[in-house]
Amino acid sequence: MDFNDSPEEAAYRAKVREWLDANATLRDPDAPRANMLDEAEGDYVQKAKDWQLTKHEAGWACLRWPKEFGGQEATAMESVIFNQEEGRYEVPPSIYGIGHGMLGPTIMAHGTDDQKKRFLPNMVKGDEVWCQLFSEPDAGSDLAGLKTSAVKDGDDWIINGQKIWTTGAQFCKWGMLVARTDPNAVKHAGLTYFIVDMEAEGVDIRPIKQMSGASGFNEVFFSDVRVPDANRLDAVGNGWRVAITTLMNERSSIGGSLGGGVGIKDLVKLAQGVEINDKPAIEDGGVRRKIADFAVRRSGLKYTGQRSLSALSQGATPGPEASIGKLVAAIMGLEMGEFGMELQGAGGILTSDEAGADPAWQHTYMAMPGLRHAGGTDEILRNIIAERVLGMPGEPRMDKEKPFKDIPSGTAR
Amino acid sequence: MDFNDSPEEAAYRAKVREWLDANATLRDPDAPRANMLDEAEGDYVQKAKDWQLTKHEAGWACLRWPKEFGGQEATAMESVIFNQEEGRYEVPPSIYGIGHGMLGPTIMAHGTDDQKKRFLPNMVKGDEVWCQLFSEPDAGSDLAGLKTSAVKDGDDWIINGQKIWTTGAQFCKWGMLVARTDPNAVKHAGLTYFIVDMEAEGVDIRPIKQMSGASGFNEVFFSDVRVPDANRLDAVGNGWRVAITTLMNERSSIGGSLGGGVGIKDLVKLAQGVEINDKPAIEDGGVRRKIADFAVRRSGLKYTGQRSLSALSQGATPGPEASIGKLVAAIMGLEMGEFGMELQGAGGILTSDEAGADPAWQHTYMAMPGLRHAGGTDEILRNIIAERVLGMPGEPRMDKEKPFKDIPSGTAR
Amino acid sequence: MNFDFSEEQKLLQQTAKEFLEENSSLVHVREIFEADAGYSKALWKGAAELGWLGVSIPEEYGGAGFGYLEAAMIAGEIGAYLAPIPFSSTVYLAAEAIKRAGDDAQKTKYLTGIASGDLVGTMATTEKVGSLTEKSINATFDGSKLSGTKLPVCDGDEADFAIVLAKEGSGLSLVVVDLDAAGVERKKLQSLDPTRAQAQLTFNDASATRLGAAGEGWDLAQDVLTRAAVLMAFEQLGCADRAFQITFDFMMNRYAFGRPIASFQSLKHRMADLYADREVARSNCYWAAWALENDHEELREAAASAKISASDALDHTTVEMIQMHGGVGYTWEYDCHLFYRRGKVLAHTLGTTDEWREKLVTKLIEDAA
Amino acid sequence: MNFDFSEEQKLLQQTAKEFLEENSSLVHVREIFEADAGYSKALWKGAAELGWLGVSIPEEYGGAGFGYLEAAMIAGEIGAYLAPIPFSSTVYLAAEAIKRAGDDAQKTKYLTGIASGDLVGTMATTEKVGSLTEKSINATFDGSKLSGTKLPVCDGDEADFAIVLAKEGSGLSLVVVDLDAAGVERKKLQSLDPTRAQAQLTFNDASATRLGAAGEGWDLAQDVLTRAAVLMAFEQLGCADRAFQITFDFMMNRYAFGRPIASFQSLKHRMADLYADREVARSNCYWAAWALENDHEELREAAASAKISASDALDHTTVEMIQMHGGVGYTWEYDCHLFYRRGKVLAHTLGTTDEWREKLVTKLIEDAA
Repeated sequence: MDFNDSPEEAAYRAKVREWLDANATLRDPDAPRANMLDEAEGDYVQKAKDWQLTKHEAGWACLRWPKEFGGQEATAMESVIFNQEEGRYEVPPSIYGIGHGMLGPTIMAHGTDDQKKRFLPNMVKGDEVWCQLFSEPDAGSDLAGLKTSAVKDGDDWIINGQKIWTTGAQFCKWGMLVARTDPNAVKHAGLTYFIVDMEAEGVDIRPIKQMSGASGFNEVFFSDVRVPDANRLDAVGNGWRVAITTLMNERSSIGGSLGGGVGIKDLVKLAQGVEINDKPAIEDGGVRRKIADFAVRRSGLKYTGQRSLSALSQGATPGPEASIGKLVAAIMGLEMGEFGMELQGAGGILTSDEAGADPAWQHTYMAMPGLRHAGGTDEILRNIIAERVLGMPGEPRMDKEKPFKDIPSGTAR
Repeated sequence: MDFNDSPEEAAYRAKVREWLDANATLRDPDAPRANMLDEAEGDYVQKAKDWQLTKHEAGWACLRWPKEFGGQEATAMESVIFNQEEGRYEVPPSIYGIGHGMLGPTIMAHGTDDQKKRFLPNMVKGDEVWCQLFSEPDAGSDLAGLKTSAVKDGDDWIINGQKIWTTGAQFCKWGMLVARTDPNAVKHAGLTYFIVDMEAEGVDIRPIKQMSGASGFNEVFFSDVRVPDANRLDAVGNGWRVAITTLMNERSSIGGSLGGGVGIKDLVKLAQGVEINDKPAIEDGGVRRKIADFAVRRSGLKYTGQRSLSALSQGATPGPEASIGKLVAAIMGLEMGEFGMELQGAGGILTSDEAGADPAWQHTYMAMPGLRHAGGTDEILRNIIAERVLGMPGEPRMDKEKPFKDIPSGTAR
Repeated sequence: MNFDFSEEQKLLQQTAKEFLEENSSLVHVREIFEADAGYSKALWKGAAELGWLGVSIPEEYGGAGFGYLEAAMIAGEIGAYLAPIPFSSTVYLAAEAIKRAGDDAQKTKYLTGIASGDLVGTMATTEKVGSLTEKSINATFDGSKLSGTKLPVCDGDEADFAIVLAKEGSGLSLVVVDLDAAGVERKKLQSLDPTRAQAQLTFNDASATRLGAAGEGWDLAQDVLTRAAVLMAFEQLGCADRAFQITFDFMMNRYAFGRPIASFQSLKHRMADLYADREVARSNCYWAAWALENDHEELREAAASAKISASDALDHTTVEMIQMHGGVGYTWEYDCHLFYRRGKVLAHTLGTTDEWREKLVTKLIEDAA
Repeated sequence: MNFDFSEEQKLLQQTAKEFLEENSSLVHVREIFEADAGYSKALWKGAAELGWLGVSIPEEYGGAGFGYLEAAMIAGEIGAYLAPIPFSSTVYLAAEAIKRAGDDAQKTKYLTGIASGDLVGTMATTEKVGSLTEKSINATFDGSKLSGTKLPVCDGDEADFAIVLAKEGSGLSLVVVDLDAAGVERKKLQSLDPTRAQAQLTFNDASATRLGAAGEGWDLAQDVLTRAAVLMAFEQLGCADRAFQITFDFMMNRYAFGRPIASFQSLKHRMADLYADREVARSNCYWAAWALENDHEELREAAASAKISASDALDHTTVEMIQMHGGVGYTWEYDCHLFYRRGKVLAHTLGTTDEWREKLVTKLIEDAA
């Protein structure tokens, strides 16, 4: 039982570091990192494209992909090692996660040769950024309840409807969209999968303002948008099967950082700095035990990540333990934010630090409800753990046998 | 807004006290009360019968019942006042709660004139004690899934099967039993309600030992037990409707004490007596705040009871708030027991007090799982609150349309 | 017994509800919120006209002369409609402090001004982050001049006067200070809910008059906070009730997998738990209202119990409100976050929940002795 | 990297599982439980024969000479099968204390005796209810004789010797005492789980020898407790895993309303939460095992984290085990309460969960400085 690289892994890591040292600057590890839910600002898109091109030219892009599409056919562990090391440097935030992790593999699995050739190499190079257009206002956890329609018109399809929670839509060239092509078919059978030009006429992108005030996502409205049939992925009516491929590739939390910007050390520091009943809060037994409980969960999540990584390193698929990560982290983050506010007494509700308050806790309290939804709600994660990991029976289904148009869905008006 | 009796209530209370003073002894209010889950011991059955007869002869029995069956036609509030006052005296534990509160009213609603005449006056007098035979090993929360069979044989019915969680079966003369008379009918339609002589041949009563070691309930086995058709209540196949009448009369928690024998004062005393890190635990901030949280819930439950009582006093039916009582109390009791054990450190697991440990907390910890099941599990109570109080939709039903015999139920072997 | 509000009191509540439904819509709340406008002058004027501001101010000072039970009824609706007005600061705190400790001149000036809607008041106790204690007070009062800094002060940027806790000699006193006077500096502080805006107040030899006796400031302030906590608990409960109702309505009308999401058992059970939380809180609130109205010896215990359970129920409800709404629940556009923000701010107003727990357990230990 | 147990270690675990499946059935556990028999002599003999008792005792003293990872594998199965034997007292505590601080004579006598199955050992620290601190120790050792009272001592009624924490001069020392010697009085104490029986030990000038240096007893005891906590956490995790599995199997096979109760969403979600609890605990246990095996500086933090999360996961699991079983769950006849009792006793063994929280936070504060 150890945390050390195998000799092969160590050699690969050294090679990665050598290249990164030559091409990027080490980050100050104590400097605060941007909150994962905050919107990246400024000209980061161009910077991200430049960095992707640099990696591509040096052979460090899309490490896991087949060489024929521009990848390196590296092992999963090599890819993790690259990501770990890259994370230590000042590099632009990636805008390719969804494309490289989910959409590229979907095209590989379901695309025609022409589609693969047209789209994949550009995706690696990075001059075309991709987004995913699945969720709708009336189809969130129940994704297959989507209503955006695609109607055949000659060699084109005409798309109408609304998608939501689309990350990065504002700078993307392509989107992968699931639409309903047959409302008379049963729910999962009437769907088809398309590649849509985000710059086409009739595509309207509007940022969604979150409750915290940040805007990381978009709504995308489609009004008579034409998509050539050549950009249909897989057969008409096969959209759900294709979408499943995409979702199966949804990147797991391995190596990713979870939770807001606040940590156990911050909590200790806060408790040392504020007073409860004229004594430092850190001397209060209840405060102490609560900090211990947060620390235990935090380390439990950290080493859960290590266990997944270890499975990868051993050539296995990470076990189901990885699925608990976001569920536990988001709830804990919410509790930590609330606790940090409580410790500050009346001052806990202040948003800026001008009065000696530390607003990081409040920011966490405002951000965590979003994390509890993004990429699957707590409830969906618990369903997944219960049904897929543990094997408990699914819910009774009311939406399996009727034509989709006869199933109530979304919000009754 | 006040807690005072109305003039009529005050007068009634005075009358009750006068009679109780003359016929019973006041209890020491600081003396510990028997745990509601402990089995009453010794010759309490005879004492309870004697006390019931005394009340009956003086006109204090079955206060709410019609006079024709031996009751007094008193108001709900008068009945509560009598119970409150009676609770202040040294009287035997009642063994008539189920009979007087649930079964008597069921006979009134569904019995023939002969049945009413034969059974009700004796029930008031108290020489015949009654029990309820509904639950089965395979039919607990899903009561209508019961399998005990009743087959017509001439003028008799032959009963076979097993009932469980029967309080007081060992000293009862009569039991009210729901049995399945038609396994080919749909689940709720094949049931019939009977009055069973508990001393009949083929009735076998065995105490159930609970995890705490106490035995408050019984299993009752029926082997070819004959019940005359004259003791059938209401029509064949109408059993579920009759059972609902019984359950609707299940006494609410009004005026009843909830939770184990431990209270907030006990907790304060314990925390004053044990040390955490060489200081009295009561000085520990976390301990203090936890005690406050228990106190808040305890008072919330207490005044929830007062609100229900107030509704009664005003002639209204108590509101849905009463349904939270046991749910909140049992979970809180469990937490209090656990907390009291934790405070005692290594000594918290000791069962007797010989080593300076206070085992009351452990007893509570062992008793509360039972309270979380008795009279409806936490889950059933949450269903009731969500569906009946709040009006949320029921669960999808898998057991409504098929013949009962084709529905899986109980434990697969 | 009649452990409930009277028909007249319930009628007053109904009237308040109808008025606020009309005049404190969530659209209006959002206007004030997004403009960072402090409070709704229009709504304040309406509240004054309905007599709410003087609800428990004696008639001789222009008030309605009602008791606390009537105030509790209004407070509940203020909470339900997230009314963007300095009601709690003015009515629960400032008016209460003046009523309990003011001399005739102070009562005439401030109570009359409050009842008419001309004066907005507040109370300023805390000076820094952490819990409020006697030792944490550094502001000073020399008999006529007040110096020091107070933060956060709810409605401090908008109020006309403040009741301030300050050192006087070796003890603490409560003083009244007009906030437009010389030597008073106000600074708005950014906070979680701009419709319950916070400020920093700095006093440099500002003219002030003492409220009550010298050295009795701490006990007076605690007394006022205790009484205010009862009304605040009703405000929180009203807020929780409405957040719950909005969530419930959403769940009944939102379909997923061919079913209303209200039919999913895990959500139903959580709604049942929220219901239980609120009933526990409601019962404690009733107890506290009774104790307040009757000036009963159980007031300290009852007020703390009401505040704690109402804060917890409201926190729990607003967190679940967002979660039950799914993705839209955390958008700016939906109203969930207005309740989430307001709920948290109310939990931190008049002392945090942990501070009330400390007060309650202190009382329980005294009682157990 | 390979942050996992090796194939050999997993094989050892599988062997342990098979042996205990056969020799520590719940029927057997119940026999010991109902007879209040202390422990199963037969099972103890079997464990000795398999080399478990000397799993991490050096070969020169008759042990298997394995490391802690192997001990952890066995501990997990001991927990899963509620093995009614003094394994933790003897192996995690007594053997570890002797190994770390004993002189040659002590090692030869006690380690050899343990490895062969001839000696049962335990450690006795606490003397009263409440938390264990240096000041709470009143037993005394004068260099050769031990006096004082210890309670509760797990397996104290059955053990052949005990490691005892006692005052020596102005400090504390650990001493070894044979429990059949003159001046030792044992009294069995009734406790929650008779298969992990507790006792009171009273010493009146009982002969004892010091373990390690005078005055180092507290640090030594803490060191032993820390190491023992890692193995105990694996025992607890194993217990939680099996309690979960039994519950899961029950739910899949129990039908209500025409459906397996495992299909009810509120129960499914609670099972998912139990799963998450155990994975958090498991990951902390792995970390602690790694730190123990490598004597890493993170050991104190990792051991406390493992013990806390395993205790919480086990408590949570056994409470839900009873609840998910419905009415039968709280009968004597069903096995749920055996897990409920054992779980709680393990949470109180080697210090309660709150005591470990205190240790962890102390370390966190040190690290943050």
